[in-house]
Amino acid sequence: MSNITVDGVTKEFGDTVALRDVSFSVPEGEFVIVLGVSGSGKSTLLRCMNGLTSPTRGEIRVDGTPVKDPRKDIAMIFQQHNIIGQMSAYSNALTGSLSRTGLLKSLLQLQDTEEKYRSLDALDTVGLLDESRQRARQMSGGQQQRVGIARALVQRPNILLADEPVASLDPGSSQQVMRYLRQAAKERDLTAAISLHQVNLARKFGERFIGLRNGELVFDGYRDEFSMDVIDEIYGDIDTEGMFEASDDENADEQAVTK
Amino acid sequence: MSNITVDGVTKEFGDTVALRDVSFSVPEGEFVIVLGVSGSGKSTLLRCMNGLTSPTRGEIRVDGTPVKDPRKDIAMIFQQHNIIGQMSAYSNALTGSLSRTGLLKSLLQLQDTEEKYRSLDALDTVGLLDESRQRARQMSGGQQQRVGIARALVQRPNILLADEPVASLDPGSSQQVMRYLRQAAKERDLTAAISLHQVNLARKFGERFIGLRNGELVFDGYRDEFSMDVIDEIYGDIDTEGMFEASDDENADEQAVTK
Amino acid sequence: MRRGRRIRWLLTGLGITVVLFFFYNALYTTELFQADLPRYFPAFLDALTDYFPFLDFSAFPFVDPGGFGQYWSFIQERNLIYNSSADLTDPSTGGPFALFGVAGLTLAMGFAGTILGFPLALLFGILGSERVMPFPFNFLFRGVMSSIRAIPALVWALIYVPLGGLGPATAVLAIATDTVGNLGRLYTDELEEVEDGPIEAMRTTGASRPQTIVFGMLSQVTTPFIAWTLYIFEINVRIAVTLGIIGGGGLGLILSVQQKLFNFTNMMATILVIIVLIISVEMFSQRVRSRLRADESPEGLLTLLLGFPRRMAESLTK
Amino acid sequence: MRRGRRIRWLLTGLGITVVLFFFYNALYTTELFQADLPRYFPAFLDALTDYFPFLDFSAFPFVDPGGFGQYWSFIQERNLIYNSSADLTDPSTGGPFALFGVAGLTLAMGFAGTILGFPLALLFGILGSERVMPFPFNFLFRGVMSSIRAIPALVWALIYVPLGGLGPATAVLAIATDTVGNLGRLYTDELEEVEDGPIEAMRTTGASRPQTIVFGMLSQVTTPFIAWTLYIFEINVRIAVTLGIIGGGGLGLILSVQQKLFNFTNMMATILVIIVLIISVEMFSQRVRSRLRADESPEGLLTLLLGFPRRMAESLTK
Amino acid sequence: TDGGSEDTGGDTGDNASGGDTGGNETGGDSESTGTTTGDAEESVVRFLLNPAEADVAIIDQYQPMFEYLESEVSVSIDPTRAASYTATLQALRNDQGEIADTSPSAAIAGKDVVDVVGIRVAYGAAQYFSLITTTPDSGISQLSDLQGETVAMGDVLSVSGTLVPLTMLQDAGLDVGNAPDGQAGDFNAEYSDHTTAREQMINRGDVAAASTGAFSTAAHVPKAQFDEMSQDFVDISAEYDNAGSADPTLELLSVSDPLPRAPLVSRSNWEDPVREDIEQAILNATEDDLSHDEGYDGEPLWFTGVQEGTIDDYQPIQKVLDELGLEFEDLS
Ligand SMILES: Nc1ncnc2c1ncn2[C@@H]1O[C@H](COP(=O)(O)OP(=O)(O)OP(=O)(O)O)[C@@H](O)[C@H]1O
Ligand SMILES: Nc1ncnc2c1ncn2[C@@H]1O[C@H](COP(=O)(O)OP(=O)(O)OP(=O)(O)O)[C@@H](O)[C@H]1O
Ligand SMILES: [Mg+2]
Ligand SMILES: [Mg+2]
Ligand SMILES: O=P([O-])([O-])[O-]
Repeated sequence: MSNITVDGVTKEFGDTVALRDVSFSVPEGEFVIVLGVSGSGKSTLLRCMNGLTSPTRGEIRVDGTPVKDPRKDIAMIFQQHNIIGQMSAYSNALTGSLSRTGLLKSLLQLQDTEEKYRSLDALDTVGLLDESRQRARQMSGGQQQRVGIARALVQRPNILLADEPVASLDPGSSQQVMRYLRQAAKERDLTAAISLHQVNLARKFGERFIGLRNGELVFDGYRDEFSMDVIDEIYGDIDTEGMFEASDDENADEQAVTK
Repeated sequence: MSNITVDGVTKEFGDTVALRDVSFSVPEGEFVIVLGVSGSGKSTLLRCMNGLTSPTRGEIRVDGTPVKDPRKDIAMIFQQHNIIGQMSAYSNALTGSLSRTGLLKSLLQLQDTEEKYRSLDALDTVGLLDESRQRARQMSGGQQQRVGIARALVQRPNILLADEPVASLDPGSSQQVMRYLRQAAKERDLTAAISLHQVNLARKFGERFIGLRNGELVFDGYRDEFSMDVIDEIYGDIDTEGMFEASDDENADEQAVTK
Repeated sequence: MRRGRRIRWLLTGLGITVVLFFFYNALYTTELFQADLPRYFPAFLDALTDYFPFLDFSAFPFVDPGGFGQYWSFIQERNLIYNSSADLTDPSTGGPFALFGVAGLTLAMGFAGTILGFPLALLFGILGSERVMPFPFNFLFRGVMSSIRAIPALVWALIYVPLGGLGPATAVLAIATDTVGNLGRLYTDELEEVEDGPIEAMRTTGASRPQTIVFGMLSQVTTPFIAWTLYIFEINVRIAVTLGIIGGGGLGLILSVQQKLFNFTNMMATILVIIVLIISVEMFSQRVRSRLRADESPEGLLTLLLGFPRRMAESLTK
Repeated sequence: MRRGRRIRWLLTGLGITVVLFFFYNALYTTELFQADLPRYFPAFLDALTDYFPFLDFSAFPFVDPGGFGQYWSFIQERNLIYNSSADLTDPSTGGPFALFGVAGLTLAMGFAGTILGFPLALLFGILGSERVMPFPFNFLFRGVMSSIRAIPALVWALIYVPLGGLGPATAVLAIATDTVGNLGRLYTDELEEVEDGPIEAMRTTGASRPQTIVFGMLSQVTTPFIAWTLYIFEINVRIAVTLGIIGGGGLGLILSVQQKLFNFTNMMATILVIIVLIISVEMFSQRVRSRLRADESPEGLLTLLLGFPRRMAESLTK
Repeated sequence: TDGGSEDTGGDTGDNASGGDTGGNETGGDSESTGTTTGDAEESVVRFLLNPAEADVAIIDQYQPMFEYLESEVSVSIDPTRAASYTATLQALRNDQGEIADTSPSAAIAGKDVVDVVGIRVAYGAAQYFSLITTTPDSGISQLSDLQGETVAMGDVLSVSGTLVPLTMLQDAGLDVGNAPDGQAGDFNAEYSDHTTAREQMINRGDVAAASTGAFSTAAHVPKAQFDEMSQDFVDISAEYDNAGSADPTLELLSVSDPLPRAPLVSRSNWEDPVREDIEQAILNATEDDLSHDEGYDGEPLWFTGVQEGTIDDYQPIQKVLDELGLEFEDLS
């Protein structure tokens, strides 16, 4: 569990300003959703937060120390899941422990038994224990994304970042993946920041919301402040149809989806 | 100008029945639109009409003679335009005259001057005279489709068939291509059969309509009989949204689009 | 428009003229013009009837089945393709390769060269990739691979003669060197197409740089790497035949001696064995590669390997 | 789960063991084990200082620039890469190829072989395609191409010896034959990927069958066909070097004679010329191919061709 | 006829200072051969040379012979370096040459298409020898010790480098198996050429012996060993005088019986009035005729004269081939 401070971050790619002086801070254990249309800077923000990209100006601090490079205490989940298709779900989960294992041991899969149990445990958390020996490439999109989550959990991070983790999934799988994410964050006391573009999913799972538009922070607030006006602010006048997705029957028991 | 008789045509692919005992006849000079959802048999019908596919049962006659093989008096326009990307628009148009030129002459582009003028004329008809030397591959989708029409015109057919000629085009280009098609058919006295899946386009340009559903003829009639009920009959209960496309400003002067 | 066409015609004509001009000069330079081929044609036809003893122009149907027997007796007598007295378990007599007689030696040359060249090919291939080695340095490795490829395997064999004389061992070293250049280059090219995603993912887990390379990059390319290695193995067996001709041993050597003895029937028998060997290797490698593409489990591959001799026999007999 | 892992380990282990077993046997068969390589190493090092006369281990910095002069004087003296007295217009002296001296002969061999093999490669390539030739017959042509490819170019050269002795002319014939098999196969493969659409479109215009094949099929593949032809040209120049070694003339012959003379410095000078020749051809062919892919107009290609010597000079001098 | 030979020589051909290369088959060098083609009356006689030992500028080496023939008979000699013995015979068979200096085995191989003009004589001998040698520290003292060892030999079909030595080993009780183009039963044969074979034996510990022509290795063997081993060698061999003059010293294992030296042959179906004159001139050549002028620093011609001979003189070679089960196919 760590806190995150985003302090006056600006990121320019040549002439494009992807982020413009964005500042906010996230206390320990909060579940933050980052919203914005395509190109608003969501990915850039998350990549700055885990050190894959460094800001042009400003800095990001985790528990007070600036983030310069990818760190083992910050785990990331990607839209294209980026798991290794060749390997089994189990081996993929196990790569989460690479930072605690030497090269040779990791090559021969001679990790400590503890790590192996941790991987199985993480696969159990995302409901894939039975498929653990299946090759990742042969799994469905939703399953692959869950393997990505398992990998992030095995990493034992303090912070969990996820960039549009459900963008390429069908509605059913999206719900499922979001549920696993929130559950994992809660159980393991993780500070989490997740970017999404489906407003209904955001409303359903989010606690706190960060709205970006053209690289600028246009909203920062909690569930009760997250009104229809805010959505208009973030998304402009464009037709919001399609950003809401059909909810499944199965989650009728969960909180109602606002449309 | 020729008349077409479709006489009890059934076409089976293995277990799939693509056309089931379809009969109708088209008098000389009529502009017919074939409608139906995906898989209803539109392409199969048109391919049977020009001899690319032969029916399992029944036959198709043009001016009384059965169609067995592709014939030079029946021209076809394809959804994927099927023009030759390597060659210029002009050379593509010129291939329409292949049936009247020997192999060697056509290889060396030594066609009669008459044919060459005819090609330029056809490119003029579809508004591409200025782009005639451009390589087809470098043209936009709409332009390529118009090159395909020019090729069909150079062929000097009596019958013009077109299989979803605008399916891969944006609304603006679709309107334009349909306009060129109807104009060419009118000017050159061609009997034409065009399959479409946009109902609004069909209503805008069609004279007579053939409706297919599951390979069966479910409608055959003229503009005044083509009601909303008929559309339901052809498309079933499915949501017709998307089958209507936004009309452009430029055709505000043409007849209103019914939505 | 008219002008455009004329320029086009002119350029096409010019292009054709230039190619024909060079062709004419090349024919002259290589003495094909001076060679008066028709005059030697009778000699070649003579040789043809030696090459194909089953052709018998004296009597209809011009085929004398006994001719095939001549091929077979040479193949059998010299154990070209099968050695019944091979001891599979004793490497000093060639082990399993000896089972295939002389063809086995050629096969062994291609195989040993491939495996011997593999580690360096892998190393150079990886270090030639810009993602592993920063820009100016990776070109060092690419340059070495390019130079190696620019030198044909036969030339490598000549370079190595001071090391091991001219024999199967030299041939293997030459093939191995060639493999470093060719296979390494294929590896580098493959690595250029690797996706960034998994690499970034490994970085975010806090993996070390070597771990990132192994898990993020190499794991993406194991299948294509195996496929390329098989492809190079195929090519290396061909090279082994060629190196045999200049003294490397195996089928190539037999071929060259029979050629020097003007024994064209035996020569053609050897060529037939070469064809069978190379087409078998090709079939084997293509099968494995298509299985790999189809994403088979390793168990499936094993079955394939074990089942190969049977299928080969089937396809040869039918 | 435990069992699954164990089986996997077992299979991986088994696979590695099998490969190592064959590798061990192959090394034995090819006599690399028996050859006590380290013991000949001094001899090889000796040869190395001959190969590289600019290495001078007696004094720091171990490089004697005069050594490069030895290469250059041999290259110049024997006109390996440039012949100042060449008469560009007189084909009997080799025409433009003579300008490049001995390298020009090797280049001419590769070029003539490619152009000579091209028409048959095209014919066989087209007739091997299922869309042109119905099923059982197209396999006739594919089979011929496969057999041709199974026989290395060097073996083809030996087969043709009765026709023209062993010289550049025979080498060209061998290269041409090899081209029919290799290029033809590439053509067939390319034709398999042709789209049906334009073919059907040509049929509907009422075109004759040959017209349909030319306009509907071949027009789709002209660019890849040219690219493949250039690629094979590249390979053929390499083969020309190899064929030279067994007597075909050009750089290969010089190389083999210098090797037999134990004149390793001259041998290495020749190898340097081979590297320059082959890398130039490769660069040329790759440039043209990448331009073709970028869909340039023919005018652009011409500029490229004409500009090549200048660019080559630039890249060699910098 | 062969239009390109004079001119193409320029870009690929030989040069006085390098070794011989014969850049291409027809490549004589116009400067050094000095052939005169000016006189249209003269017939051109194509003289094929063999690459017996590559380390010699062979066309320069034969220069005195050509000049002598051109002065004796009104012909112009067109020298051509063939790529191999096989190529020489193929060329003669295809009417691409008239006279050739070739190997003893080629006399047998080409008996259907060529006639033997004469046998080369060097320092009075029309015979030469083949040697099998070893290094002093090899522990090999007789041929039968070579069981299981590696022997470096000459080119696969070289008479003195490979074929005769194989029969010597066979006579010593070793199984030669399918050699020269396959595995020998009792030892391991490696083929290259005379010089390489000797060098390999000297440099490589695992090469126990080398078989070469005496012309290549005799200088490394002390006279005393020949005295002991072969009286024929002492009596006949041209190399005996120089024996033991080179380093390192090698140990002699065996000396062959005398072998007929290489023949000069002419194409059987060569019909030209000058044929007889040329053949006669060849047989009449004296040592003086075949010597180089002062100032020539290349290899002298390997022979000093040509002795009349016929195919029958090559029976010993035929015997060797028979013993090894090798058979040249009919070339006619
Ligand atoms: N590597 C880069 N180089 C140049 N421009 C970039 C780069 N990455 C992002 N950009 C630009 O920065 C802006 C913000 O991009 P970003 O990917 O952060 O948006 P996003 O909100 O994640 O959009 P999406 O929903 O499409 O993923 C865009 O204009 C994009 O084009
Ligand atoms: N060559 C073929 N082989 C097998 N089945 C075919 C073939 N062509 C068409 N079909 C089947 O016949 C039926 C009718 O297909 P057809 O292409 O005519 O429909 P369509 O109305 O043109 O549809 P779309 O709008 O998708 O083009 C479909 O079920 C299709 O799967
Ligand atoms: Mg993004
Ligand atoms: Mg269709
Ligand atoms: O001339 P040789 O055959 O003895 O090498």
